Amino acid sequence: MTDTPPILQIRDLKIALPKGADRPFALEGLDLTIEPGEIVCLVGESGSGKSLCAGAIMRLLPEPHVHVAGGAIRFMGEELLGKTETEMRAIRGEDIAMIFQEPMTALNPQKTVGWQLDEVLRLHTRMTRAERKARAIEMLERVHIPDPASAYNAYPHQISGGQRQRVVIAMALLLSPKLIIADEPTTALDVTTQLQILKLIRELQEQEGAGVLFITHDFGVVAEIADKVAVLCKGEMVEQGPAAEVLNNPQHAYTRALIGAVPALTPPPVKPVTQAPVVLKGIGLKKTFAARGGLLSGKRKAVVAVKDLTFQLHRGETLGVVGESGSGKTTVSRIVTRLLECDAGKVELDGKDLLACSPRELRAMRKYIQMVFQDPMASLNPRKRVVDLIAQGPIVHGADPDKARADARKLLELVELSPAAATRFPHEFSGGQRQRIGIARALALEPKVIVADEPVSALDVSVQAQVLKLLADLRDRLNLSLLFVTHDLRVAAQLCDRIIVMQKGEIVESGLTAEVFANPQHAYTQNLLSSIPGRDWTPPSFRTDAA
Amino acid sequence: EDVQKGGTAVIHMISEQRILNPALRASTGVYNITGKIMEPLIDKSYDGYVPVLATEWSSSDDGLHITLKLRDGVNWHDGKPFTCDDVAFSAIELWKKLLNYSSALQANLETVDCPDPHTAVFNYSKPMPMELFLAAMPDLGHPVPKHLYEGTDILKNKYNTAPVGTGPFKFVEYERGQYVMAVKNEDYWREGYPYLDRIVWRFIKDKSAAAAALEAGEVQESGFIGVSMADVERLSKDDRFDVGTKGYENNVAHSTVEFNHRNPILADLKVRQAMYHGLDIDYAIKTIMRGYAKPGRGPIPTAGGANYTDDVPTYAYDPELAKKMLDEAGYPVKEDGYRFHLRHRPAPWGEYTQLWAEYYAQAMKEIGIDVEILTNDAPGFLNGVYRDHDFDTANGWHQFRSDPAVSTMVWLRSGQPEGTPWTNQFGWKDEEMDKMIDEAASELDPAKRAEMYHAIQRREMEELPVIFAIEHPFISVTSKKLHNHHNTPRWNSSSWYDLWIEQ
Amino acid sequence: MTSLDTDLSPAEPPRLVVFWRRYRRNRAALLGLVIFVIVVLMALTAGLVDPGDPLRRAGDPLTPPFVDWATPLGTDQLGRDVLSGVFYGARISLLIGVVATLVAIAIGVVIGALAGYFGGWVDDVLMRVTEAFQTIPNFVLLLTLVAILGSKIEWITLAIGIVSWTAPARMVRAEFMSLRGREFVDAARNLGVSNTAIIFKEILPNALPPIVVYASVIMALSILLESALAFLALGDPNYASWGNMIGQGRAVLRSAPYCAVIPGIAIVLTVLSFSLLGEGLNDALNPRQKKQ
Amino acid sequence: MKLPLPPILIYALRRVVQAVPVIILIMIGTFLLLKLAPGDTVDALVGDMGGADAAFIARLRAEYGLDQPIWVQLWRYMAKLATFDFGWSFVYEQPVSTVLLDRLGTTLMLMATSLSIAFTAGVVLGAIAARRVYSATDNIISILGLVFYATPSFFLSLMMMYLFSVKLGWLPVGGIKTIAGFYTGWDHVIDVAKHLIMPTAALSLIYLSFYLRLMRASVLEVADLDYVRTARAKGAGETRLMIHHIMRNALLPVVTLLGLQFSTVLGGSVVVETIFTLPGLGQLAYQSVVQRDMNTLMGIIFLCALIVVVVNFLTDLLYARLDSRIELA
Ligand SMILES: Nc1ncnc2c1ncn2[C@@H]1O[C@H](COP(=O)(O)OP(=O)(O)OP(=O)(O)O)[C@@H](O)[C@H]1O
Ligand SMILES: Nc1ncnc2c1ncn2[C@@H]1O[C@H](COP(=O)(O)OP(=O)(O)OP(=O)(O)O)[C@@H](O)[C@H]1O
Ligand SMILES: [Mg+2]
Ligand SMILES: [Mg+2]
Repeated sequence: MTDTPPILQIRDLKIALPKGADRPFALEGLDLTIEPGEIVCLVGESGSGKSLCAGAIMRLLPEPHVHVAGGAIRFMGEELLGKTETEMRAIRGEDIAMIFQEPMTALNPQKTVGWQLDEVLRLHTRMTRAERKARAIEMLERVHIPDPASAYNAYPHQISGGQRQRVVIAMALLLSPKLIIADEPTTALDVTTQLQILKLIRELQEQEGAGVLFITHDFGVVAEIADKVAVLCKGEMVEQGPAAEVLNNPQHAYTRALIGAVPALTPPPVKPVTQAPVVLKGIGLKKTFAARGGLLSGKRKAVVAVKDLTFQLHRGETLGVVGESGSGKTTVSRIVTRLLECDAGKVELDGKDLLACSPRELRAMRKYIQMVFQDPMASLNPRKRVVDLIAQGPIVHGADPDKARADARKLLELVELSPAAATRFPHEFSGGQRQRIGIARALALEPKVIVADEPVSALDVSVQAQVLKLLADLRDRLNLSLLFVTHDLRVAAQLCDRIIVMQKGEIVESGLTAEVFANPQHAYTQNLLSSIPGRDWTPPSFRTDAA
Repeated sequence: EDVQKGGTAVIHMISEQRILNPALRASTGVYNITGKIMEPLIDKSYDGYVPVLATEWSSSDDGLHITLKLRDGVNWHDGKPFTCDDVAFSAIELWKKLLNYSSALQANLETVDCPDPHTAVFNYSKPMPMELFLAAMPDLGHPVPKHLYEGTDILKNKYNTAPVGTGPFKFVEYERGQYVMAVKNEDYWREGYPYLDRIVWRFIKDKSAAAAALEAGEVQESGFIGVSMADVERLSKDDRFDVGTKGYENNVAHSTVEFNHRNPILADLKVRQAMYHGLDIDYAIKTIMRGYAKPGRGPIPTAGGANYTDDVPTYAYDPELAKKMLDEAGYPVKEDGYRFHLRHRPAPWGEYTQLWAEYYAQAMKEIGIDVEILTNDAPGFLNGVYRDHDFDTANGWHQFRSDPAVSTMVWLRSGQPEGTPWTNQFGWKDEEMDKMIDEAASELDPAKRAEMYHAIQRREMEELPVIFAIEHPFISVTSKKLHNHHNTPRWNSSSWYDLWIEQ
Repeated sequence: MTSLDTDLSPAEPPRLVVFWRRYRRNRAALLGLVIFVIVVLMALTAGLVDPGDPLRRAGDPLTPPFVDWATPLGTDQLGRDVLSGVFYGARISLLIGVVATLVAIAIGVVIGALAGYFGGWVDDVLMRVTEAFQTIPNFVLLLTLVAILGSKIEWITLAIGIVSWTAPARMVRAEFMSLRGREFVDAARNLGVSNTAIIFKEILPNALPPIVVYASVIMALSILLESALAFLALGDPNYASWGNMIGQGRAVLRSAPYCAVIPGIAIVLTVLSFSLLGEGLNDALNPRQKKQ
Repeated sequence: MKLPLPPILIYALRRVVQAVPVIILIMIGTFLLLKLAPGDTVDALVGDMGGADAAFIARLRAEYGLDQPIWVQLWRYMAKLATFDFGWSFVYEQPVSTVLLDRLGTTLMLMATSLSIAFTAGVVLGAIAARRVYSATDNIISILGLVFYATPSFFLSLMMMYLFSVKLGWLPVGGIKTIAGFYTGWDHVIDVAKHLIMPTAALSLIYLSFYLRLMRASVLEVADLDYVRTARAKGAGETRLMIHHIMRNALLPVVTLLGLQFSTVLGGSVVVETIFTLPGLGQLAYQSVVQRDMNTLMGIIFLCALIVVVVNFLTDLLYARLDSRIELA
């Protein structure tokens, strides 16, 4: 044998789910090969079985109820499925390393970063304490953590999210494993950080020559990093091939649908909205979260979430609010709807200051400004039926309950849900459907303004596309004004007429979306735009659009 | 039998009297401990009154002066001699002013003279029957050392909880909630006594635990029914123990049923009599008291000696008769199945009082009277009955203190100050009875006196202000290792100078 | 083409069915349910099946069990039927358990909900009060209340409820604190729903599952508290409760152990069933732990 | 913070300041509550004595200040308390502070040992049960825990006493030491320990199940967390996972319960102390209620509040020690 065996070879993998699950097998007949120095992206919608595939390779499935039911997983030519737990322990962390999605929770909160890095070395090597420390700090340097020596002694909660993810990566690369499995390692991160991490993985992988199995649902990320792509749909692999091939010329209908749903970075045509009357105006808004920490909640500095923010929203217009995490987007949306009391400023709704209203007036005013929330599950009371959820607003505002319920059923139609949905509970719907219910609820009061805080960020691309399209449709048909908060610039590009870019509570740039995208003025905006993963790749458009 | 000297006797105490001064607290709980440390002037034996600190006693013919000769050569535990000054001080400052029960008894005491250090003369403004004086002395006649009390706040004097006496044992320590310890007094006036080196009284509130301690040999005696009646019965069959009522002839109690005569139904004598007929006293004696009791015959128990008579009306168990009498009294059974409803307060004095209450309720139900039991702790009970009169019937027990004049008659005499426990607070008023009581109290001739008490007893049984249902002496469980135990009628309260333990 | 997800997934079975399916998985909880049902049946049939009044003399005192068929489980010191006592005791013990629990939870929910929802000084004040209650040993407080109110069964039950509300209050508060920040609460506020309606109609139903689970704990503790009171002779003798039976049977524990042991077993089994029931409810209502 | 004090002191100070209103609330509440109860100390004393005449009773009442209006009594009491004077116990005829100090040692010893045993055993068994979840071991541990918890404490205590003291004669039936033993040094320690075995066992068996169940649930929950998975992916074995990754996080809610439960245990010890004749605060509290010994009861409650404050402070420290995310200040 002259040529080295592939690093990973999966043949006909089958993972069984417990009885009562939505399907008997989470994965069926998966074939996948990873050669040394190759990054293979496993893409697919939520629930398609990506994580379980990773779990099966690590032999860390929640057995016995989820278990491998057949197939082979060969690592460096050796069958993993037959190995004992002790043998597996030796392989884990040394030969195969894993990077998890949530940097917040992937690290033990009670141990220092150093301890956790050290643990890998202690488990797999016979290095002395000093050697181990030197190695760990060297690794921290390689993942570009500023001041590695102090990070070594820090607890996870003392460093930022991006840094934590770097620590997790450092931990995975510590022993130069031959295979790195990364399960959505950047999903929880800001675009700018995401780009850095992706670059880092690429860079390190090139240095070490390891194989990488990269799990993601984001085609932008795929375009950024992948050598090869495998597409999973409900446990079945529908397509596999070189990245360029799959991205630009997908064969399978499912892949096409997925790629077609990725928003292009081309802003909509300019609408003459600025001539329309202003419906919502924010003037000099300020919000500082006080330093008060609970007794045991630890010290917190006072945070200026929004400082001196002024904006206008015209009738029929969509105003996007973009910016990185923590820039104050959500705070703005909550101030505008007066779910949060702000420190100073005015919010004028049709000329009337919402912030000066008495509680009684406020309750009447709420009718005119409605909200669509980020998490479609959390924003629907799980103990109420859909029809009651939608009719609740009108009933509170004095409508006849029966009529309100009849109207609610009509609204379901409007948001393209079957009337059968009316009597069900929120948990019986998929994420996209839930978000439609949320939209229907907002519409039930026939508001003038809808404030949407990341309404699609919890959804899969294809679903996201549908919801966005629905929102755009409704906006146009009902001549709604939309204040649209998002961190996803692709989404902003697709939907918003104008955007304001926020950084640390301040507007750094604002203007027509097309103009800002084409010619960003502020360095922050420029950085943001250049960090969009796969920004150089334009998803091909298909006639047979899924939406 | 050969007496063995030395050793420690451990005695179980069910309740804890924190004051250990019998001249301040007249209570068996105090005598039980301090009786070994402090001695009375006169004690009682099966053969009558015996000299302790007083060697002779006599009364003037008019009953106004009582003269005591005091024992010579007796020292307090701190070495100071015992003299008439101590007796005079105790009588005037403590017995007359501060000692419960005694203050009524000594109300007419004017002065105590000391013609010489070993003679004391008690001067009364009204005649004091010698028999009554003697009957009271074993309990209410403990002198305290004047030199330790004079000029102090008597109630807060530290020797109240660390007694100094003349007795066979010297106080050592009192660990509250745990034990009191006393050791042999080497300087005791009875030559060659005591036999024991040490006595320890252990406070064990839980009766089951006390029984376990007896069986485990950690405790040698438990008096005053310190274990449950079931365990009394069980241990009586265990040949390691002597179980019996001997030694309590001076401490007999009655389980009672007390009526609130303010309730018009209960004010009706017929109703009270009917209720008596509804009580199966023999059954209660057999089940609750395990046979260690007798049916009651009024306020004076068989232990009352000459003052007792069984020539009184009685009420046999006859539920049918009871029902008939109630019907006749105008209380037929109504729709709800009952004639009338009563609220009953049982005294929280432990197991058999509670069982007696439950038996009473059960028995009344059989004759168509609904009894609701209202349980309270001691202050709640005493208030409910004696101050607020918020009850229809109550039960508890009533202790006989060797002479009817001491304490027993307050149950029958009207005009008791409001709120005083263990008095006639039941709203019962009978002029005839009041007169009889007052006359008996100042009668000096023992034979006439006894006659008068028989009459009182009979009247009580006729009028039934209170049902003295069951007469029960207390019961002791004693390890056979102890010898010379229970050899006086108030043994647990006595000085135990001749008690010895098998090693 | 994949279609729009406008077509709904098949309707889920009703909640009760789902609940039961989840509950059923825990075998110990099933056992708990069986015991519980038996106890409830005993309570319901106490009047029918048995020789009637448990406080009446039914035979010779201290007849051992299985000797006389009129009194199959024997009689106590006053000749009262133990079997009948056990049946009626089920009624009283359950009643005490249920009512005391309701009292505790009602107080706990109101205080916890207000503190958790409004936060700030309302929370501070209410939590100080809760702490004060928690600082006084609950059994000592119970004894004090019983000393004040007397040993009537109504008062005992109320007192047990009063000494047991702090834990549910803390739980409700914690739930409210986490739920009040949830988006559906914002959504309701955004619709103009009033605070009262948000507290009781939006948040409370969602905060209930852990409380329901905890209710089984209070229920168990209530029965144990009542028996401890009875042990100290502070029970209500007008009713045959298991606590009373043990309290009295303890005097004859050595000579006629069945008097205390039989109601003792009844308490142990009932309390056990409540605990198992609670665990089953926990598995069924808080599917966070989706093990198995 | 400009204060030159170490943060822990500032924190302690703040806890004390916070505790003051709670304690005042408790004291006033208890006082008024006990005043609601029918009867007073004098009634109880007279009950104990077996009776007394009316003048005697009235004199006693005046002596104790019980003839004053309630507000005057309350004011007097609180004013004295402000100078840490607990007053005089009329039942014990001693200053309350003496009465309390006599008992404090026993109670602290009983509570500390039984809680630590309950805690340690509960944590260990709970962890074992969780690691073998749904196995026979788990079932046996869980059911046994529940059975102990479901058994009334007096029942358990009496049974133990009969078995170990009466039948087997291994252990003394009650008390805190062999009274006429006069042991010193180690013998004394061993003697006291022997007396404490059963009461400690009775109390700890009951509370054990709380910790056991909580620990089991907590371990199950933590074992599902991401960082445990991370540690597994590093190749860590089960023992290592348990010791280094799961235990410490799983302990947090259990430690919280430890703080909350301290006063409950004092209540629970009433019965156990009564049966084993331990001169502790639990029994004293019960006696004080029954005898309306206001000053003593108030003293106990005050002491209890102090203990709870201290214990909560200690659990906070422990918590902060266990949870690196928390900084006390
Ligand atoms: N522990 C489990 N028990 C039962 N079913 C499970 C378990 N874990 C996953 N599943 C099911 O297996 C399927 C695949 O899950 P998996 O976590 O691999 O999806 P995924 O592709 O990683 O999705 P996502 O993008 O949301 O992470 C899903 O339908 C899920 O419900
Ligand atoms: N309730 C709060 N208390 C204290 N600080 C807060 C609170 N809510 C938000 N902040 C802080 O205010 C700042 C702005 O938060 P905001 O939620 O508005 O950001 P965002 O732009 O919506 O971020 P993301 O994209 O992560 O949702 C952040 O630093 C955040 O930590
Ligand atoms: Mg996944
Ligand atoms: Mg946000």
